Amino acid sequence: MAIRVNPKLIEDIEQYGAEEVSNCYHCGNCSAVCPHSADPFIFPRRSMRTLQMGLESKLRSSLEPWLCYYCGQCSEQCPREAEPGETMMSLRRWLTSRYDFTAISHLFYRSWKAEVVAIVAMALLTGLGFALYGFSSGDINTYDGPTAFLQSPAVHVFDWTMAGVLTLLLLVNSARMWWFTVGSRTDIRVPLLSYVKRAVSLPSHFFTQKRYAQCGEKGPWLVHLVLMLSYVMMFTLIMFFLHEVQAGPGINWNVHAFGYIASVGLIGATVVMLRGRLKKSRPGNKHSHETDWIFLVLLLYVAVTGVTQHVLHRTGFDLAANIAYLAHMMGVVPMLVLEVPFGKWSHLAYRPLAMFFSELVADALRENARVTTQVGIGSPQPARV
Amino acid sequence: MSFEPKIVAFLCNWCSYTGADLAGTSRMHYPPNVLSIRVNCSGRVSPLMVMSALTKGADAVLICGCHIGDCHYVTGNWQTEKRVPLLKKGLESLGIDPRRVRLEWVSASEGARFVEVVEDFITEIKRLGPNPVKGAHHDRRTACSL
Amino acid sequence: MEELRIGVYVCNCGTNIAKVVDCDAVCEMAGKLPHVAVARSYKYMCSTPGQEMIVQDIKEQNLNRVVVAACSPRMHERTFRKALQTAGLNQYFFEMANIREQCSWVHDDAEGTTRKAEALARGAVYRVACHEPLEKLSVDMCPSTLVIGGGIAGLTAALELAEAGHPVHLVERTERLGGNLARVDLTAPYLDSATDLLIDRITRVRESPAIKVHLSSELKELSGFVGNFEALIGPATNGGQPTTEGRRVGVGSVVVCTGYKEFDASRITHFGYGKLPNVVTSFELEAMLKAGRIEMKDGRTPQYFAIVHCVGSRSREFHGYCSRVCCMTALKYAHEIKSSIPKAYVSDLYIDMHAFGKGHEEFYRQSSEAKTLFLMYDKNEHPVIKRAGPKDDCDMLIEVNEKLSGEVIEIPADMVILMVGMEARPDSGQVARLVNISQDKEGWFIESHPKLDPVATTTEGVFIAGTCAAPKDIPDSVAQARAAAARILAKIARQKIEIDAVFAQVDEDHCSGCRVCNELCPYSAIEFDEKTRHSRVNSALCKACGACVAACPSGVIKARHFSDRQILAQIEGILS
Amino acid sequence: MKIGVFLCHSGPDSINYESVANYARNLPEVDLVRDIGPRPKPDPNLLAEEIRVRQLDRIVLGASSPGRLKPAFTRAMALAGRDPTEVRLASFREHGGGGANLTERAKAIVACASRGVPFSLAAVTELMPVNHATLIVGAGVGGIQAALEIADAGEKVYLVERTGTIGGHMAMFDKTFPTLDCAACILTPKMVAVGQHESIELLTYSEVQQITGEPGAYKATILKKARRVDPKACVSCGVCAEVCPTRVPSEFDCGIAERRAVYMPFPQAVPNVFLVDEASCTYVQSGGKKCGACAKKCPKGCINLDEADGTIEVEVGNVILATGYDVLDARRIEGYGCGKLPNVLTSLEFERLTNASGPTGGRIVMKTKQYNKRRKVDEWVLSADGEPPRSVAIIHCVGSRDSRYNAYCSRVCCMYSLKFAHLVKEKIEGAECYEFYIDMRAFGKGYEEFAERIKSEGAFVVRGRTATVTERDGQMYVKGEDMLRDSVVEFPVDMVILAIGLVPATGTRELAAMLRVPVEHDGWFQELNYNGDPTETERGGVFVAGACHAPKDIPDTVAQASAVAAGVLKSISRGKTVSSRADVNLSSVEARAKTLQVQ
Repeated sequence: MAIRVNPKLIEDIEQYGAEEVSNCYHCGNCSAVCPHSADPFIFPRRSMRTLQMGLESKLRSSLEPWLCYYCGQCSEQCPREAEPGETMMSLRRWLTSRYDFTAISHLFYRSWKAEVVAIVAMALLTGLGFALYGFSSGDINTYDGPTAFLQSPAVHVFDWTMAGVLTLLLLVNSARMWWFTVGSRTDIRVPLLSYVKRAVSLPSHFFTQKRYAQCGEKGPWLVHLVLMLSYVMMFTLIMFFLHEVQAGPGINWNVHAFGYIASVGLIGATVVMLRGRLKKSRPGNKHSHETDWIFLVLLLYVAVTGVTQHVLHRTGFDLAANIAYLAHMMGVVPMLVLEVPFGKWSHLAYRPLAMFFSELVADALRENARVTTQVGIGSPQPARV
Repeated sequence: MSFEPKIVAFLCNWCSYTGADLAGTSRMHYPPNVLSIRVNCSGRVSPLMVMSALTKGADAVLICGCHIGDCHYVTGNWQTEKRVPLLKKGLESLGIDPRRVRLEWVSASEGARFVEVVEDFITEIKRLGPNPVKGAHHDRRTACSL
Repeated sequence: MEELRIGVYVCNCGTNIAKVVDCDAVCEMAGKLPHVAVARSYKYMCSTPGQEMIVQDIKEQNLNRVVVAACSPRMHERTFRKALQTAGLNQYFFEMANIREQCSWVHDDAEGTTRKAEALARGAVYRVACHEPLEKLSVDMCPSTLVIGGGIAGLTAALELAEAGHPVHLVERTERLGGNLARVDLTAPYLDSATDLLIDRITRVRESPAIKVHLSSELKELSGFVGNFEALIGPATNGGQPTTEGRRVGVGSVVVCTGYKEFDASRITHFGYGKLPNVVTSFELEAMLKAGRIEMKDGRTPQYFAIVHCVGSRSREFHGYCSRVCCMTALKYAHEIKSSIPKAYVSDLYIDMHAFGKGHEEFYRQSSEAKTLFLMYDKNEHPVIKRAGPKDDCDMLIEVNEKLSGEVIEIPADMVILMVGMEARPDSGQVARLVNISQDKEGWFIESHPKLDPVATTTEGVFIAGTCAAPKDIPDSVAQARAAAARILAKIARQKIEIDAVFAQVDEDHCSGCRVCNELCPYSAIEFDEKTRHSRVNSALCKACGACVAACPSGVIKARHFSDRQILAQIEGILS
Repeated sequence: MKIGVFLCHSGPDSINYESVANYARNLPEVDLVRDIGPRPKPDPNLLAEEIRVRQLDRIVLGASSPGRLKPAFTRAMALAGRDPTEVRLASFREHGGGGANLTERAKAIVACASRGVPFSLAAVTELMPVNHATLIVGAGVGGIQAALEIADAGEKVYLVERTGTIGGHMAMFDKTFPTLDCAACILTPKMVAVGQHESIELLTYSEVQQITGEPGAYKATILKKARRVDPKACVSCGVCAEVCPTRVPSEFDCGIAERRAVYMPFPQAVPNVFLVDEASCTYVQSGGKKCGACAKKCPKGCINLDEADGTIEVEVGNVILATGYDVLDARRIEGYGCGKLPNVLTSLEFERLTNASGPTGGRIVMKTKQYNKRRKVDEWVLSADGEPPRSVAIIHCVGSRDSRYNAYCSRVCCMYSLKFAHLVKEKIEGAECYEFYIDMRAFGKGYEEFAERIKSEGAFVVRGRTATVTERDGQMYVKGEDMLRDSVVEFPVDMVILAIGLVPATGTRELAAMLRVPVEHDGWFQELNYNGDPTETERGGVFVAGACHAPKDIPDTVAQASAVAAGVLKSISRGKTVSSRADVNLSSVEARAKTLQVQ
């Protein structure tokens, strides 16, 4: 059954960044220089082609964009400045918006103004909420103790509910992702066994991102890893040790030590990334979509405010600390609520899942055409005459 | 050893000789039994030539010209077409198998065809075996009187 | 008569001959033949040292006959004849044995091939022994030229000659000048105006006093020979009853610029041309663009366009060759469509994008940037065009196996443009016969050598230019037309031309006057002298086919350089 | 009649559009002049509206390549119910852009277009008396062809060649596509003819230093580099080369073989005599203190190592540029290992390798390590007894179709690469051959058939350009995408041939500047008019032939060279040549346009 070409799709996806796709004349350079491109996932050229032809279903079911870490080799080697790397990036954005069952991320990616407005609104709402709660139950001048402005147990409960909601959203989207990329594919059947077999690789992918390390230079991977681990660390602290973290005035090293490491990691990494994007240091960050900026800025803001409130409290300025805390929450909440399910942050789920799924698909394909098709690196057969 | 016939080929300069050259330039292969003689036109080939070839040691004679209608000299190959059957009759009367003389049209662009013709002719002559009158005393008058 | 001293030279042609033929053995054999004074073998006989070797031997060993066993005489006979001349020897005391094209290149068993090479060489030696000194006659060169075809090539050739001050007869079959180019508006890749180009050329042709334009006429007859042709120009019948009335003009040379005919798309069924209303050929679209009305049959403005390359070209069933201009023209259309209908989507189905010329690749890139969707199909699996369903937002769907994605896709289309290739004109065979030149299997006229001599033909004084020789774009046609003009200008400048010394001669004393030969001669070069009751050959008209020689019952017609004696000697040589 | 003039800034920057616009306003019947800026995207419907309102009868589009905008305007005219054919192009680039004083030129072009007269017709340049002699720069197949055509008409030709022999690149080739007849067989007779021709004065090992004068009467100063061997006396016995101690890479063999300091470029060279390369000659470099063996040993005593460069002046009426091309330096391209990996050859090197008269006598072999006693180092050399490669990869479009190197297509690579595949298959039993290509550009007469034939001979064609050539423990690997089979392939090969692109010959720009002939942005000579006058240039009496105008194959070069000859012979037989386009003045064009319009 023939698939319908849709020349219009490219115009839509352009709004996600990919502007030079049509330049590509398919010399195949990019796919060959890419360290990750190997059967059965040949990219970026194939993705470029599918995009040029506007084969939406194919694109939606493709995992390739998630297998690319944008080292930029392809874009540098491209004889026609078709920017394959940027195309893959844009496709990730587009896919995120496809996975998202609400139309929100679609909206955000296409108009950064909308995203900013949403963030601000969400921030004000959070601010208002916490302020009301604070003044009703506590005293703006005390940071902890029974009369604390923002009681940690309460915040804790709030955090957990929020986390619950977000995880739910993310799970729904991830489920959609599975459906698009594996479940709905009629050409393959993934044996349950391989789900089990492959599942083990999920955590390792999640925590190490070892594929990223396979890209040419190790630097970007390292920074990304630091950021991500620090985030996870901070996340655990907040979710399970919020009280210890907040409680003072003394410093509880066996909790706070982690906090400090995490903060340093977070701030350091974000600063490095921001600098990279400003300097356009490597091909990977030549083109920065608005959403990339928003994400990093938010992250930095949250980290800084977090640190500030902590410092202020320990140094005894409870009032200031409380305000900082408010400000912090006004950052955290929109960041998590908007970025995790609908924004760039969602890739924390999609990337490792993509690895997982890709292995499943590869298994299935191998199953399909036993040894006949060579997987990985092969050698060409004679031309048809 | 097996019988390797000697075949004299009269090729017209404009089509067949060029065709034979083309077979060369495109590196086609055929056995070396054919010895070509360039004539301006197949119409130039006289019974005398054929006879003398057959009597002086050739096992067969191949005459190639442009396709009918393509003759560089407009009507030359028509003459050939008329002449060769007569010639064959004459040969028969002299006890030479007329199949030893063959007329074929090969154009300048038909290198491949030339090769086919040659190979086919060689196999046929191999079947017919050596030419009996080979080396026999060659009387010019018999040839002319054809 | 002086004692025969034959020199035999065996060429290795690098390894071309030596690879299979044992040249030294051939040499040795030749050395032992009667009258052979010198026998050498050398890497490249055609090179300067090779030729000098011959000249030197002729002088020092006072040779009076030369045999070179090398490539085909079609390649180098002239070269070596020149060498003989420089050595002061009559150039017809030379014979070539073709031991490359018809020997080393076609056989692989070294033994047999070497034997054959020896035989051929022996034949040449025997033959050359019977050669006679011949002198080329020279005749006047008529300065006027006949140009057949009023397309861009014909116009250019005519102008080039006329502006040099020489008369030209420009014969055009239709009632207007311009040929196929007149149908074109813009030209790829710079989208320059074809109209301006034609106006320029035609105006100059009309202004030129030296050019006589014969519209709606065609060449009926061409007699004579290089420098002294007589052409009969009569009203064009276009395949109707041929007429022989018209005016006779004397010309020195002929340039054939009869151009091409576009491939008839209705010969291909799977494109539905002629059945689906909005499947059009490139020329039909060209007309729409010219009129500024790109509309579907029902008057709607199409949104989806699809351009299909190689229609009738590069295909097994139709023409194997590439038509050379379609790719660029297709890009041109893609561009023009987007320019006149900014909202249009253009897909372009190609096999290989032949963007080879100056500015071509840049043009290709521009159309990519303009978001033309380029889709690659395999030359052996053609696209299929069918009607779209009622729900579709387009009229037609093109189903094709897209090679760069490996997907079988269907492309929406409201209008499909078929890039029809070029093919030889149906009457090219007739023209070829009229002016006595040969055609290849596709019907294109054959040049005397694709690299050495792209515009000359096997017939002295007849040249070919433009798309009648093979598909070509405008610059290449113009260049070829000028190239032909250059040849003619050179000839005219020399005023005289030598005609070959090879022709038939009647030994009038023994001619019985049976007149068998008279009807036989295709060039009516043989007159019958009523007084002496003998036939006589007009050497200028004789093209040396030898038909008369073979036919003469009393064997008194002699073909110079192809005499019975010489050929019989050669036969004896190769067989002994 | 009401005329609307639209100016678009796509032309050369040196055009002052302001003043062109003002000029256009004062042209007869011009009703509207609009400047539509640099990159307009005209909407036919809006245009139609304006045309309808203004009741315009004719549109004039002024720009370089204004054809890009034309379809929009044509449609607009049709929509407005006016005559769609009344859209006239004022093409600044197409009428010899790059020349001097472009603003005046632009005005003239607009003036012609507004009157509906082709510029080329109105811009008739006055005729100047012409000197019968012709100067041809470059003696490759193009120069040779042109020289023979002109000389055969009995006219004097000065054929200037930079190297020691004529023949150019073609002389280096083994076989030529698509007929596979050997280049030597075609070229050597022509070379011989040139050498023998009484009307051709051959100036090899010489360079054009300066050209002054006007169309029809140019004066060229030609530097005759010291050959240091008397060409008349030398019998090319080769004794000198035998005794010469110096060995340097041979240019003719593109460095895969060595020559002496005193050498003959190749055995069939014309003139068939030796010359001394001063750069490598010990005697010359040491200022006459060391060596000098050749001079002593020369049996005819025709070597004068102290000979100095000389210059000669020639007066000519026409100049033909046939300077040809150089090949791209493949070492610039990272990833293909050219210059690092021994068995990565450029196409030209392979031509010499496979050539019967080449260093290995035509055997295709891999390089072998050899100890060079004189330099005391291990060297990779090609010797006839080397191992033949079992598998060969041929990479197309190396440095071509690539904005990082040459954006253009080099036109000949596809075909010669296929030819290579054939030669490998023919010469090495069972060798495998892979062609990595993007588009197989087999466009010429008999090319497509040739391509099919090579495939049928079993060469593998891989649609996709190779990305990298690497070496792992002594084995080369090529990696690329085989997109027709949807996989990335990496496999071992013994030899890699890079089909490197063509670039303008060194010194092209200098020559252009000297002659005031414009060059394209990528360095090729610019023709006067792409379609109409592909061989003329901006400058009267100066012609371009062959690959110096753009990459070209042999048949096209030969045809072009002959075409140029026509231009020259024409000017000679009428005794006059046209002056330069740049000299055409506005008023004369206006006047002529007026008269033409009346007719």
